[in-house]
Amino acid sequence: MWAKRSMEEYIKIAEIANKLRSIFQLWGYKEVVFPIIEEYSPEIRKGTKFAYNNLFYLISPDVTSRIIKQFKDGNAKVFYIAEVLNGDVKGEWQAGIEFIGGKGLGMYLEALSIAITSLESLGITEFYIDIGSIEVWKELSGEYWPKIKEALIKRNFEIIENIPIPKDKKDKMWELFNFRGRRSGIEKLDTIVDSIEDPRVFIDLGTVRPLPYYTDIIFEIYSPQVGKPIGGGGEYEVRGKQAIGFVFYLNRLLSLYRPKDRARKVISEIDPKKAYSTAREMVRLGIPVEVRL
Amino acid sequence: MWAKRSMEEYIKIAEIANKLRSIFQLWGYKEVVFPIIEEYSPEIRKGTKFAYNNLFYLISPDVTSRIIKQFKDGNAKVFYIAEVLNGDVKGEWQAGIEFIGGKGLGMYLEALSIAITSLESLGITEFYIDIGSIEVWKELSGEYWPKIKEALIKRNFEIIENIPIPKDKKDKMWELFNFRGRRSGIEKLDTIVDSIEDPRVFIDLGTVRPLPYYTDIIFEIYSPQVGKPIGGGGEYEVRGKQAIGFVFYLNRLLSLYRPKDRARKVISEIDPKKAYSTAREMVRLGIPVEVRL
Amino acid sequence: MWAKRSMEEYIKIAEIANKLRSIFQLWGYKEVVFPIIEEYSPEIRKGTKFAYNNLFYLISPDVTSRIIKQFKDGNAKVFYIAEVLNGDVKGEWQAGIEFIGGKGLGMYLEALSIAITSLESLGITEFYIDIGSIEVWKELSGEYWPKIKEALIKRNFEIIENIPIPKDKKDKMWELFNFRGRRSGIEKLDTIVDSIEDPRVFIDLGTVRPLPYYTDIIFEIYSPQVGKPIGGGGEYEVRGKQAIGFVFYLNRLLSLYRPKDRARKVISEIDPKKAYSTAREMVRLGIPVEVRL
Amino acid sequence: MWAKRSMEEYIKIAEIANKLRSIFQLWGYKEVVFPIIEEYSPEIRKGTKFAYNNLFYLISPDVTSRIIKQFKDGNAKVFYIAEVLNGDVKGEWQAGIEFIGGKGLGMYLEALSIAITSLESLGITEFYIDIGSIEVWKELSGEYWPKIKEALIKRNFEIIENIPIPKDKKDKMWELFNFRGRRSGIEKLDTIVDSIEDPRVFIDLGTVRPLPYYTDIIFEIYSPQVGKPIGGGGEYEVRGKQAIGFVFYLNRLLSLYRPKDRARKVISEIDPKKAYSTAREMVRLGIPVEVRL
Amino acid sequence: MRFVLPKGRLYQDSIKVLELAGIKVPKRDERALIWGDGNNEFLLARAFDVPVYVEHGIDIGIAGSDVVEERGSDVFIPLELPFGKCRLSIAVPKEKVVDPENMDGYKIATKYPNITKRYFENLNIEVEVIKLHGSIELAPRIGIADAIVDIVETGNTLRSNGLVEVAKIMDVSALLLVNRISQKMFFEEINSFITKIRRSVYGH
Amino acid sequence: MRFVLPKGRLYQDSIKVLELAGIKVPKRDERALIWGDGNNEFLLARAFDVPVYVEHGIDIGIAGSDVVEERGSDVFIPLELPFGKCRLSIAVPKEKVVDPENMDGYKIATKYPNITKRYFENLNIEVEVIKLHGSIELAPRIGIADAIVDIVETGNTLRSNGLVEVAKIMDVSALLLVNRISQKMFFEEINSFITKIRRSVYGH
Amino acid sequence: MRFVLPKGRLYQDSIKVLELAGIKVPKRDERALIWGDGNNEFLLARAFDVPVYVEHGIDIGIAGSDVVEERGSDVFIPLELPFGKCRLSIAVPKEKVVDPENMDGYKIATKYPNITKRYFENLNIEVEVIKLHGSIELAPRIGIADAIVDIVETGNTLRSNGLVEVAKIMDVSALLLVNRISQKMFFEEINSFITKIRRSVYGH
Amino acid sequence: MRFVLPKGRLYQDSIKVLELAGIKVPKRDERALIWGDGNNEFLLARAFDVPVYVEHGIDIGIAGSDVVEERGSDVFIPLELPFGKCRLSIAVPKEKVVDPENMDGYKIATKYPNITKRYFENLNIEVEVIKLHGSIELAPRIGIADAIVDIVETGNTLRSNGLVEVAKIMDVSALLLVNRISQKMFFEEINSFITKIRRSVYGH
Repeated sequence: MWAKRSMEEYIKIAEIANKLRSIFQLWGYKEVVFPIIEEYSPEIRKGTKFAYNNLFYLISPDVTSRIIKQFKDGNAKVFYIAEVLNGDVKGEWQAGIEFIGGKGLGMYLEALSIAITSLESLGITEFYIDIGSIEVWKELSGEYWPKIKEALIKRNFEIIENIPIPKDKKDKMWELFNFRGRRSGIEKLDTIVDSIEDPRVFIDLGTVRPLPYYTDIIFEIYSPQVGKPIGGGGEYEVRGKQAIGFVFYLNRLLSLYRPKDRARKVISEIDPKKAYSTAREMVRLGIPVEVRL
Repeated sequence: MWAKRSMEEYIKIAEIANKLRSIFQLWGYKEVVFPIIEEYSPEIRKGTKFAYNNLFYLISPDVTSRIIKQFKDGNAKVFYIAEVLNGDVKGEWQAGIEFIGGKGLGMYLEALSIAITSLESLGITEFYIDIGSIEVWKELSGEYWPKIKEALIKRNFEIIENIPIPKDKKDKMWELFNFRGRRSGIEKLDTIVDSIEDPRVFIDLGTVRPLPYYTDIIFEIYSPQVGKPIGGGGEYEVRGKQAIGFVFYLNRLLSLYRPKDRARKVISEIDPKKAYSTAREMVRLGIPVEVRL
Repeated sequence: MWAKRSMEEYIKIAEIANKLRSIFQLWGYKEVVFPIIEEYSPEIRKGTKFAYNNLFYLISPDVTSRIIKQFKDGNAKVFYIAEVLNGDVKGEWQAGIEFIGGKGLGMYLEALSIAITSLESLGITEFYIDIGSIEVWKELSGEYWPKIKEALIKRNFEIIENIPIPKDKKDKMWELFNFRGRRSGIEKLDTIVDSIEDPRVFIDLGTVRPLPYYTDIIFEIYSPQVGKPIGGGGEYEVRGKQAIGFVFYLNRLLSLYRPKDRARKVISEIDPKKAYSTAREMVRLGIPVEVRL
Repeated sequence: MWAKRSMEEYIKIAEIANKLRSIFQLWGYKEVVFPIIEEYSPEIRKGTKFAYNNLFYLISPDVTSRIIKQFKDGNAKVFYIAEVLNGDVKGEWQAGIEFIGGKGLGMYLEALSIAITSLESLGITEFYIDIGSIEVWKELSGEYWPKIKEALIKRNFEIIENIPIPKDKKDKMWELFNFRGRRSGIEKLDTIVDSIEDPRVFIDLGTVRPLPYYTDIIFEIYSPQVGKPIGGGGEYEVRGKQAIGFVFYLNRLLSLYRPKDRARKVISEIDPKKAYSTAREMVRLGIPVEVRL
Repeated sequence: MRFVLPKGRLYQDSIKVLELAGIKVPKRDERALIWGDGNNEFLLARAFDVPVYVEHGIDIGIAGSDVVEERGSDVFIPLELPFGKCRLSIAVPKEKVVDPENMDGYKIATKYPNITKRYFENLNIEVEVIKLHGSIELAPRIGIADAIVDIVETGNTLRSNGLVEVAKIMDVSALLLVNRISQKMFFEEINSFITKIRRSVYGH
Repeated sequence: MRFVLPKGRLYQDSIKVLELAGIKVPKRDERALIWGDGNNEFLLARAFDVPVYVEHGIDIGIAGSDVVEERGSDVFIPLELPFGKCRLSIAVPKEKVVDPENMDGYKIATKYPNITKRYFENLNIEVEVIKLHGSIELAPRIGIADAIVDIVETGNTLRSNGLVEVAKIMDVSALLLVNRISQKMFFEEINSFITKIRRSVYGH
Repeated sequence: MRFVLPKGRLYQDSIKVLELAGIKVPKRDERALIWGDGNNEFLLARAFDVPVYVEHGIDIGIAGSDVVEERGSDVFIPLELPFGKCRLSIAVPKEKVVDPENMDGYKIATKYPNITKRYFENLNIEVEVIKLHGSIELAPRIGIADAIVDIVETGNTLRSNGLVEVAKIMDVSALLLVNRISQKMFFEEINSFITKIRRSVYGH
Repeated sequence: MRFVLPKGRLYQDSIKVLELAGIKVPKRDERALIWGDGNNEFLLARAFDVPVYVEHGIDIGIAGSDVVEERGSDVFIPLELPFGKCRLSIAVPKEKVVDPENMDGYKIATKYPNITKRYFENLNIEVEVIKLHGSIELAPRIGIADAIVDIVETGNTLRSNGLVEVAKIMDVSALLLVNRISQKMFFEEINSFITKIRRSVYGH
């Protein structure tokens, strides 16, 4: 039907996007669509650089940073579904939510609940969410935080090994670095895992990667069938407000997605006039139709 | 809440897009999302030119021409919602459908029915759809078709006036040029208007603008409250198949859109764990929720 | 001979460039050629913005600022001849010199002498050089310098008129603004004009435009036959060193240029071997040749 | 003196360029300077692709193809010195000549004579010029010319080995492929080598690379000290006129260049006024000066 | 219905044409720019602004085709009107006659910068366009331009300024302009109005 | 010397100011656009064209600062003149008063598209500018624009069209313009002329 | 579990370390590249390929930090191992000692083109990197490169080829690599394995 | 003269061919990478590095056409040699045979990333190329790639790893490589050397 197989993929990505869109809307989030091209500004992450008419622009940069730039006050529950470019002509389809102005435990549970129900809506049940904490590491690290952050980003304990800190601290770090389970002794994390009550949610302190803008709780969503995370997010701050957000990588969800079709009313009337008049009525009532003359 | 008022517009455009998306899906159309950047090719219309790594690209070009380029065989019912650029850094949000491989009257009725139910779903009832025909003009024009097409595109009868054709032909053309009504004597058009049975659908032979890729039936959708068409489309051909498509201009629908909100179940439980466990259950059942701790 | 008349212009610009090149070399200046494309940096002025491989670049920016960026220590006498772009695809051909690390009067006289001999070498004798001083204005302006600089840049005394400064100061300024002559009472300027001993050099305090990087002495070169300056320059500072530079706008010199041709030895030998062997010998001796077989 | 060592290189390239410029001028060639940015056109080779204001452009493309595009009639002797880009932000400095409308042997001798005197003017005497012929190969190849051209371009006889041509023809080709000397039995080539009478000029039929636009005689200039050709050129056709051109790669000449300085008259007068008045006089007479106050 | 009429040379003929179509144009108070009877409203505007008014909502207008082309407005043009005939041309001082193809580098004074730029772009000739608002014909005489692009009716203005026409850019005529949405919303009235004009003017 | 004077509201005052400086302006034949005595030549031009004339070679001109700003010409401006005072302002219908900061998406009619675009760009507000050549104040009333940018002298025109000023963009005054090269070439004459005007006008 | 072990200098030590952690590595048939007992599977690969194998699905691997850096694979690295110590350095012929800052225009032969390019880019020095697959130290001697970037253990190889080290780019050590998803899916086994190695190697 | 010979499967045949041309290759000390007699010098290098050595200055080398193509070196290739024959092919697990046209999204392991990318680019198929340095044939079996691009001689290696060839990318043969400048500078010696090989190999 299509000249290139990628077209089928584009249609499937749209289908996944629409399933996620529904779930985000059920949770009360409003979609926001941004212009493709944005004037260059250093606080906007990613995007492909572009010069036009002697000005610098970014093509389809990271959406979270665009939302943050626009946020002024109050609170917001928004979501987006967009191809995000990162210095290349090909980008990555992302669907993400941002919840700005929430508080405490509820905020974490909301983000995780949305993530869980989202994946379930795609027919994906075999996934894991690993939660980490930046604060725990920061406290332990003291002045060595930059170096230790680098180690966590590279997931490389060798870097920590070579820092001149007391052996017992290093041991403690080593323990954290290799910890994965459901009770960590860190109250905040334990409460989250306990409250979400989902056997797929774990605490993992060594492989969950801190990103520069996250302030404490971070999490990664992955599936054993895909070698790379299928999503992830974390806690951050905007103009003094606590916020949380996460993103799904739609291209990576492709191979996991198990679609279910919705029945469609077929109208096979001989008279086109009548057929389409009936069809219009049904669409007005929200019933999927197909006219077969 | 947001630093720039445009953000509210972006959210409203997404809302309109989602309403249209639902209707298109009810009619059995599948969404297709295209990559933002496409390698330059002369058969792709519009888009903003972009050079990357010593290759020429187009940023967000016209979607219809991208669909046509990809179509191989069979038939297809697809829709798209995208910002389309046209040589600038700012584009226009479009939502459109393409129905390839249909036949005869049903095809026209389907396109018009989708357009009508789409606008209604946005709370817009005061609109008009004017239908024109390229064939009628082409037949009458003979060798002067290029010049007369120019006249139709500019909607300028002066151009026709200055062509050396017999007076009676010119009179006939003048009549067509100034015709608008519901019975034109042109059977194809009359049948369409008759079958669609909607008082907002007219035949207009002089102001509906032929575009190069349309083959016969063309239509424009407009509202007395907006000075420019809010949508339009027409019939074309792809690899020997008859096709029809149309597009809505979302930015122009903004001022006409009358939203209706859907009720949302509020969960105000003291225990976050219980609250979110209930919320997840409801989302799984498709019920819009909001957790207020 | 050429498809577009612009080709003849390109050849004539090269001819002008080569005449200037000779004079600059006679004065002991070394040519420097910069790469066309330079990584974007805010201290480089002008240039047309360009994105490549997700980095920002400038195409053919201002040369003076590139020389300044590269200067480290010692002193330098360099010149350049280049098309400089300024945010457009069409640029302006410039030929300029920079003398870094000079001192006092000699520096001014050198720059002016080069400018005078340069124009003479092109057969242009009807030109004027007007000299201004930024210091004089700055001193008089005090805190109002930004506003008064704006007035000087726009050559608009109205702006000064509306500043709340004492009437006598305003009168003094008005006098300066309208002064043009050969003795200004400002010693520095008077000495320069006196030493250069050329009737075409004047002091003009109101119409010579200060640019942001100039520190005191500035000058404009113009011809009554061309409505815009044909060149200009001024004094600036680089890493603590005093410097002076100026530029000619080659496109504007085009209409003033009076070429003189140099005789060429014609070799019209029947035997090509002999003819070219003789020609090579003459070229080795620096004699212009033409072989006509 | 300069922050980056590349500045010294830029000055040296300008010096080399000026030496070549003098020689080209002595031979009666006129310089042409092209605009840096040219509207995209498929007949212009090389250049870095660039989009501006929704049009496609080339930054600093190949100069020969620009000259050819502009040539209309008559004959022309032009030269150019320019940085030529080829899809990257860094280009290659080229100095080349084009002689359009010449005839026969004289044309070849002129091009070779210019090349020889040019290199000598840079103090380079250890170089070789190898001459090849496309016609010889074409004639021998018949229908296999495309494949054999590919073999010559890759300098890979294996490709010829695998073509189904008679053994004796293949043997003849092998002989050509491996021929380098001063008498080839091919009259045209032998006459050229004979007439130019320079021990550094050879016939080489296997390693001199045919480019698509060359019609017969081609040549490569190289030095044993540099692994890649330092120049090259060949014969082509423009609007029915025979033409020849060649190019030097200035960056590759850098390591071979042996500069000789010209004496400079030093004026060390105490009175700046007198000093510069004398200096101006001398410059007017064409004497290199330096004023030391 | 709302009509916009051009000040200047087309005004009187415009009123005549309306009256032929049975539109009674009430007397205008001097200085009034908007006037009307109960039925219709009339607007008096600069000729150059008429197409803009019609595009943005005035139902009907009359303007020269030069102005319509220059401003590029999206309006419905059912009729050419039989007045306001002239041409848009390039003129140069009579001592320096030159083809447009050889105007590379010329300064050209005009009220029609868009048409002028487009014309020379099509010729692939670079010129500098100087936009003036009036008295274009003086520009070459006082030395601020090499050529002009302007309306030519009789040629007298050119002649008396020592100019000669070297190329015609377009023929000009008055046009009837109709707002696109009005044409649809008030189709009956507008169509009958157009038909009347056509009949009275062209006799059919 | 060659002078260019603006048609319209500044014309009479311009002549007076020249005469104060000792420049005798001979009587102009009706319809003459160029006239003179043996010494000086005078040119009558649209106010909007005056700076363009001076930039391109007329020695001296008089124009409003609004026009100079709009056309952005490179001329020498030695003196503000004591007439033609007014302001360039934004006005809206009195029933819909709104700050410029909230005009996102507005249509704005004006004779000054450059100044208007620059003003709103600085505010980072997107508006659609509709360039009209006259009768700007009618635009909101007949519904083709939401606001206007125009010259305000007494405010009467605004009032009688139901408009109120919501923001001033700039103060306007007549200015003396001198061609840059003329100022240099005929420095003595021009300087003495300027000085005379200044003295007679400002008393010093 | 699946292990990938590097051919060459790290092989023997890798096996020892596994056995310390209680992983019995069965005897490998000569030529076998994959072998195992019922429990575990072992893979023998080029040192340069080990991180790629672990990133793409092999549970555990051992590789030098030079190789991990060069290939930039996304793997979990819980432990540095106490063998394979050396450094990655720049070396030049001893007659032409020069700082990396002055290597503008140099040809540099190396097995590590990514690390080398990154190193010189950070210095803002342009060099031409020639990627070779072996015997790097011969490149300057036979004249195809001016300098090399290679592993230095004892320095003997450099010395015997007339080269001297002029700058160290990084310290190198063997590393334990764990596939990111395996680390999560088989957390218990992998964690106990890592802990055992750590204990036996570092005593804690 | 300086020769560079490839380690591995082409080494013995390379020496034979040189000796046929009368070049006496002295015995190499084990471990020696550079050896020679007074006349000639010999260099032993990785097969993949041979074209690079010849391009950068070694006079003569022998390498497979696969390697020459992969590294894209600018060298003179006067002769194909009659050994080292094989082909570069795509192979997939025998249970999942698929055409290259349908490998969209595939991971392909190979030692030849340049050739592989070019091949699939020409087909307009997007694949992920995983560069490995050895034991390519194991990649599909252990699950890190869907297909491989590698040298096929007898097909035994493929078979014993459960792979089947689905497309041939190119035929491979040993080639004689000559440095371009050497070919010119030492034309006589090199030409006579080439001729001798040709004669002894091809009999003419």
